[in-house]
Amino acid sequence: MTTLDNTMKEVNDNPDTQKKKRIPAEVSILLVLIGISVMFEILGWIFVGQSFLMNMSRLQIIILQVSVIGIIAIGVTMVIITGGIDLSSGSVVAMSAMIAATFAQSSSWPKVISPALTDLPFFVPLMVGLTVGALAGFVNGWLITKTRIPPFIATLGMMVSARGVARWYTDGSPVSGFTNEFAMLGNALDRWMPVVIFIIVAIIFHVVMRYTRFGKFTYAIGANPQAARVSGINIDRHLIKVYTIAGLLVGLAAMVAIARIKTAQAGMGLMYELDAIAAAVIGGVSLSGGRGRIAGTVIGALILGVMLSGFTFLRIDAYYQDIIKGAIIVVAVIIDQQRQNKRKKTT
Amino acid sequence: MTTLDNTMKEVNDNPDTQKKKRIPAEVSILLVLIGISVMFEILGWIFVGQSFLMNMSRLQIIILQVSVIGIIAIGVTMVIITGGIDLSSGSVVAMSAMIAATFAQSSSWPKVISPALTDLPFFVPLMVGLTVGALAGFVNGWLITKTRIPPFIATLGMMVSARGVARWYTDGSPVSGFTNEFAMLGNALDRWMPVVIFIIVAIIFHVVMRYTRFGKFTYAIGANPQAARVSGINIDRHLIKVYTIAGLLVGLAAMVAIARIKTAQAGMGLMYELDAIAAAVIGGVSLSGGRGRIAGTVIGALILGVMLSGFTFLRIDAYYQDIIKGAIIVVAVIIDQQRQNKRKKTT
Amino acid sequence: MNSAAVEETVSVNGATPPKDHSCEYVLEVVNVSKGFPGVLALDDVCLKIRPSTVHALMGENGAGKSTLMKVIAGIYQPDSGEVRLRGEPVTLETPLKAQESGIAMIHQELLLMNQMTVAENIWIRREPTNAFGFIDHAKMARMTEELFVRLNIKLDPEAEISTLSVANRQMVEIAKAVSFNSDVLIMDEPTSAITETEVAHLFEIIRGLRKRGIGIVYITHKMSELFEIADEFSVFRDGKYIGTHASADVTRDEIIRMMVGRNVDQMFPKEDVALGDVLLSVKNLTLNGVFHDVSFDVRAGEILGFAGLVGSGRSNVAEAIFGVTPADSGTVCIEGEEVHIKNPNDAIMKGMAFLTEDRKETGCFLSLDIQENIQSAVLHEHFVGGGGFVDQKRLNEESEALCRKLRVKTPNMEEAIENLSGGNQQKVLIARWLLTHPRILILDEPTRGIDVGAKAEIHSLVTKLAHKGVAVIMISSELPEVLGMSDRVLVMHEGRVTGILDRSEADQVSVMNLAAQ
Amino acid sequence: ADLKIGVSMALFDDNFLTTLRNGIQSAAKEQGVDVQIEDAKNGVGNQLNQVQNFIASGVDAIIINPVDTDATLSISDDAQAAGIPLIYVNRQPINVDLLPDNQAFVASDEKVSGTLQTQEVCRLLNGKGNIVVMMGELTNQAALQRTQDIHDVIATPECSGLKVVQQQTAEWSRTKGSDLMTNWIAAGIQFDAVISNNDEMAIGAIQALKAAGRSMDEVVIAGIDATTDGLAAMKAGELDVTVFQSADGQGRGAVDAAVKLINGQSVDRKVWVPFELVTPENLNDYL
Ligand SMILES: Nc1ncnc2c1ncn2[C@@H]1O[C@H](COP(=O)(O)OP(=O)(O)OP(=O)(O)O)[C@@H](O)[C@H]1O
Ligand SMILES: Nc1ncnc2c1ncn2[C@@H]1O[C@H](COP(=O)(O)OP(=O)(O)OP(=O)(O)O)[C@@H](O)[C@H]1O
Ligand SMILES: [Mg+2]
Ligand SMILES: [Mg+2]
Repeated sequence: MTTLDNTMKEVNDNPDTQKKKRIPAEVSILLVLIGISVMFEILGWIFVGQSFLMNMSRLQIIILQVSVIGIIAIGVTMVIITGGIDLSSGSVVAMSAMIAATFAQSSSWPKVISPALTDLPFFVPLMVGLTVGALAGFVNGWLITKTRIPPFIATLGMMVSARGVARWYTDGSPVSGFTNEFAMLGNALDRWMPVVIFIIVAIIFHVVMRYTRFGKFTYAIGANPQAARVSGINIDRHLIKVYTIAGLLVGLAAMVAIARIKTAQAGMGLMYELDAIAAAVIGGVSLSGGRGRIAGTVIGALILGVMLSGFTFLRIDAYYQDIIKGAIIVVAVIIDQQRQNKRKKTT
Repeated sequence: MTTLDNTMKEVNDNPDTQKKKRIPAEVSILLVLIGISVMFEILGWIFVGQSFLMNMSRLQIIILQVSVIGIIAIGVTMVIITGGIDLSSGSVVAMSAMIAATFAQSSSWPKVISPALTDLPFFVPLMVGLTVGALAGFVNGWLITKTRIPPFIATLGMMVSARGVARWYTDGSPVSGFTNEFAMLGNALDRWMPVVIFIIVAIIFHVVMRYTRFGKFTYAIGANPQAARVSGINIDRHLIKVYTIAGLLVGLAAMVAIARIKTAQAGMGLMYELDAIAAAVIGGVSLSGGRGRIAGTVIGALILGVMLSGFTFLRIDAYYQDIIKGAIIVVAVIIDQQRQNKRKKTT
Repeated sequence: MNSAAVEETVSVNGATPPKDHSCEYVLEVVNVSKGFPGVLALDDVCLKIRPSTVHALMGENGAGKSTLMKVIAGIYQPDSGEVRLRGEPVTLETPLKAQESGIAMIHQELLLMNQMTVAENIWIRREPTNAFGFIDHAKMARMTEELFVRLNIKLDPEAEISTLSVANRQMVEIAKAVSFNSDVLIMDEPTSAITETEVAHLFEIIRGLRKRGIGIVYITHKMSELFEIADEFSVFRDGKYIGTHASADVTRDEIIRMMVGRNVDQMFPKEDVALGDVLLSVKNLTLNGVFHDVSFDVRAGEILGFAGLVGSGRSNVAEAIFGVTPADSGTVCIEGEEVHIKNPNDAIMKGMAFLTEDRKETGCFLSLDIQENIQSAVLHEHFVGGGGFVDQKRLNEESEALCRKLRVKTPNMEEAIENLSGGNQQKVLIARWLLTHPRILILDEPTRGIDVGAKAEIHSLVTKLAHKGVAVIMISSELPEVLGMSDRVLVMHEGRVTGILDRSEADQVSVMNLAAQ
Repeated sequence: ADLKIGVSMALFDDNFLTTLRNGIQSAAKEQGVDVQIEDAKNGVGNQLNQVQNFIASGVDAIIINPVDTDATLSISDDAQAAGIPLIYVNRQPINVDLLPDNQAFVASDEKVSGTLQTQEVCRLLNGKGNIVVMMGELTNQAALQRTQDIHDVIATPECSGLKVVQQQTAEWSRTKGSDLMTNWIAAGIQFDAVISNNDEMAIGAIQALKAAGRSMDEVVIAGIDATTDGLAAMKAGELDVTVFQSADGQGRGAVDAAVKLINGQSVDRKVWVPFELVTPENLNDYL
């Protein structure tokens, strides 16, 4: 199969032919994104008589609605690159959100949960949210490295437990009535704030993954843990770091989400983990580890956003939306794979 | 000729060491099950003043409530052993259920969906359900083998699409009013029917996986697909078979489920895929493929069932139930792993 | 590691001053024992390595050589005993600690991050960083190139490992190990995946390192290498230390006797077999861009050797015939009848068997046990009854008989193949194909990583099979093996057959001439 | 041109909301209005996105079935900023008393549902007995309110003989309701009535009770919603009490209000569609 097929490829290790290979893998998935957008544009003119893309508020909502998933997906990307998986993101969003929200309420709100904790500066709930997320991530990482259970199980356990904590924390009642200061996190800059945070996080982790040892270790562990170990990398320590950071990003995503929608609910974040994983995988991150880039994940998230907005734009029946969405996820990955194969063959 | 004698001796099995090795891997997970049950038994006497286990109707409900998940988990076990994953089970339950249910209605019901299709013999809806499930599985397998996209993505796509089909099929309205004959599938034998079906399916696939070529191929592909191919195994064809059978079992589970609760709803089966995967992994099936047994999965499913019933029995708050459930999933796998390691060391 | 330390490791390409030799031994292993479930892999062994010395380790498969090296490299912890560096006892809890103490190792199995580039693999954890702590990729590429220039390796530092051939991957491992500039360099069968040219190249590198005062531990199963490169050697048998000698003082037969505890009469027990009809006939087989116009015949009872340099396309031809990667054009006939083999299953049905060259990638089912590994290729056969049920009892008996014949060293047949030594894994895979009772047997590097004793056994087995009328194709990068075993030798160069020599006319020179053109 | 109304439902997979949705659809058809119905899948974020997408597409009015009734401020603000009329349906938004002129709320008053249900149970039990309560999803306002109603009724003097012996969630689902009831029976819990936050869980309870061989006459079962399955169960003599909430009426009411607001007519800030108690006596009116 793969390796056997590979045998054919490298007929000569001629450095010239190799230079051509440097087209980043993200190009093909970027083309998928463009393809989907153009398709909606054309269909828009035909069926709705409107432009899909030439509409500032639609462009905003496209990015806005994937910012939260996008921030999570960046952490998930790192986790997947190490060869792991994180199923807990959605529930941890809810847990961080519920706990932090009780520190974000304004005293003028009729249903204050902890009256002693109202009108706090915005960084208090923010820190609480980040800490809760990071802690959940740390527990994931600790379980995976110290007890050697598969990441799937550790994070599945966290998924179930964190949801329980989110429900238990306020007995299931939603928490709203945030201070204006806190709400800015999701609404400042004429509502572009979540997008700005998403972009900053993406750039930071793009740099981290490409230009720091932290990034190289992450790839190395995913590519071949044994080789990483004999190269002197402390795998356990590094994995704990990666899961903790992923958790921190989930906490951040939760803060952005509740600041934007101005409420925290125990049921929120449902299936976010799957959307985040889908964004990463559509963006070319390999579930077997060792391969993938932040830029790809960002594009993957945008594909999901374009799809969501496009469906509403074309007024496709909600029933069909799901059917088509499933198909598009599959087709996007197929196209990406096919293009990558072709590129490999032609070099 | 000393070495020759030595080596002969070594192959010439020392019966003692061999006997020790033959303790099946399921023993350790069985002990976890017993441990959890005993824990509930003790807590029961302390806090509720009742026996947990010495209660026929509780035993029935424990097995009953995991029968549906259990049937799914058997298919999922095979899929995981090949090195794949199936995220679509829950949604395919809903899709099979909705479609088959319209063939199972009694003409005496006030809201019949297709009046032409009422009062049919029970095997008609049954066959429809099985076929829909198998078809979904076939599509999964076909996508995975022919387009080479990861199983995670193929089945994620199916998960989203099948849910859409389930909703679209009757515009989201539930379908009830089944013929008595069909309802027997979930209620005959004094309500033991689902359990009986679960046990039969488990035995069949236990035999298939251990004693037939089909089973051996499944393990080989999971252990090393390239080596399997060189050994003359037609991987694509076999994988398609495995996914189709897994889908068929999902269809069967759906039929049992709707016959038992006497209604089919588009929202049913939510998260079943995760419960099924959890049952398999708790039961010792390795997510990296090539390792695992049906018996383990059955025990894993029972652990989930005991937990559910135990919580209600102890009247634990719903909030805490989730928190504890997550922890128990993790702890069960940790204990299993630790015991297996120890057993390896002592032999 | 800080960037100053990186600077230091980089400077290997310059004129490094020789190491300080104040101690007689750089490395001493004292009374080390190490057990695994069911095996005592090391039983109270000792080993002393001098600086500026190539010290070979010899021993049968499973003698404990790799295990000892892994103890020294900090991968395994010994159950008892100690390791001393320059006379000082050290505890090497992690590979990192061993590296920092000046021990580098090339592992028996390739241990590279396949999805990463050559440079990233070599400098992992030691990447050069700029003033802001960010990795300086340009400098890393430069360092790699300098290292490659010094070692005379021609590879693109930016190439991804997964695109390299096994031989080139091995060269990357070698370069990586050298780059540590360590006091002790362990090489566990570095030549098992490379051909004569690369071996010569490696030996040049080793001689250079020896001059700089490094103590080199060199594990090999190839006798010729021992005499060519090693100054002294130690022998292990069944986890026990047997003795150390200067390689100039002993003969080949003496070493073999020390290793296996008995005489091995004949390395290449070639018998003259009356050749039968043509069993396999290949005409103008072509896989575009890989090999072209390959034609040859093999008769019943004949052993056809394939010789050539690494990458000459021998394995690809075998893969094409067996249907792993079917050829684009050309014909294959079995007993004069044209066959269309589209996948390995077709090939097996036609009575072919194919031992692949990469044990780990295309051979072993690591998570399965020995029995299951042996039986994977016969599940289409008479062992399977109606309903797909397998006749397990008969299969197990036959598998066990084969294991006994091949002297597979294992506590029992339910042992996971993962826990066997490389050589024993190889024997299990040979057993897999013997169980299919093939008419045509293709062996790609059948004795890679196999000890002398076992090698002789495999050779005699192949001869016996030929005697029974099996047609054998044997691809090997070990020229003596090809020359010793073959009735005829087919030589390939860059995807083309450059000649087919009869046993009588084939020798080192004639084959190498054709192979290098 | 046709009027365009965007509708965002909290959840499609809910029998009651499905009826409501169908009500919106048929009312829209009758009035010649073009509706686009989206599924927020119980996510506040999804709902906000859908509203913003509607605004971007330029609809004439928006109907919202809120996921979270506390999270309606941003939605109201967005709609107001865009000058688009907005109708909340079925679930009461927290800012219901602050709604601007072109926004309204159409629903039935949840304070009534649980009250009607429990009062009837109280009447059937003559004010004395043990009750088990099956709650809907704990994050759901209706579940909390209906459960609160139960306790409020029990607190009244005439029903003070009622006692809640068990109260757990079965998450609106029939399977979970059946499993929960079986577990209660197995635990030997004694009760005279089951009060369930909806019909589905009540039917689950009935199935479990029947399986355990309990006679349906000796226990009072009460649900809410009067779904088809629920009414069938009542006809079979199994379900004793249910409460009809006119999902269809709410759907129609929402479309009517939206059309009025589009046409510049004024609408009451709260439009109540009444709850109705259903018992075997008046069952035939609802079949
Ligand atoms: N991780 C392990 N678990 C169990 N047994 C092991 C393990 N590693 C090695 N062994 C056993 O220890 C013994 C020594 O193995 P080792 O790999 O050191 O042999 P070797 O001398 O390197 O052989 P070869 O020449 O085949 O590489 C063998 O019997 C092997 O089966
Ligand atoms: N794993 C691999 N990935 C990519 N290309 C490979 C790989 N292995 C070999 N090649 C390339 O395929 C061509 C033919 O290799 P092949 O393995 O058939 O040669 P060979 O003569 O058998 O050499 P070897 O002794 O290494 O097996 C060569 O150009 C080689 O570089
Ligand atoms: Mg070794
Ligand atoms: Mg080869």
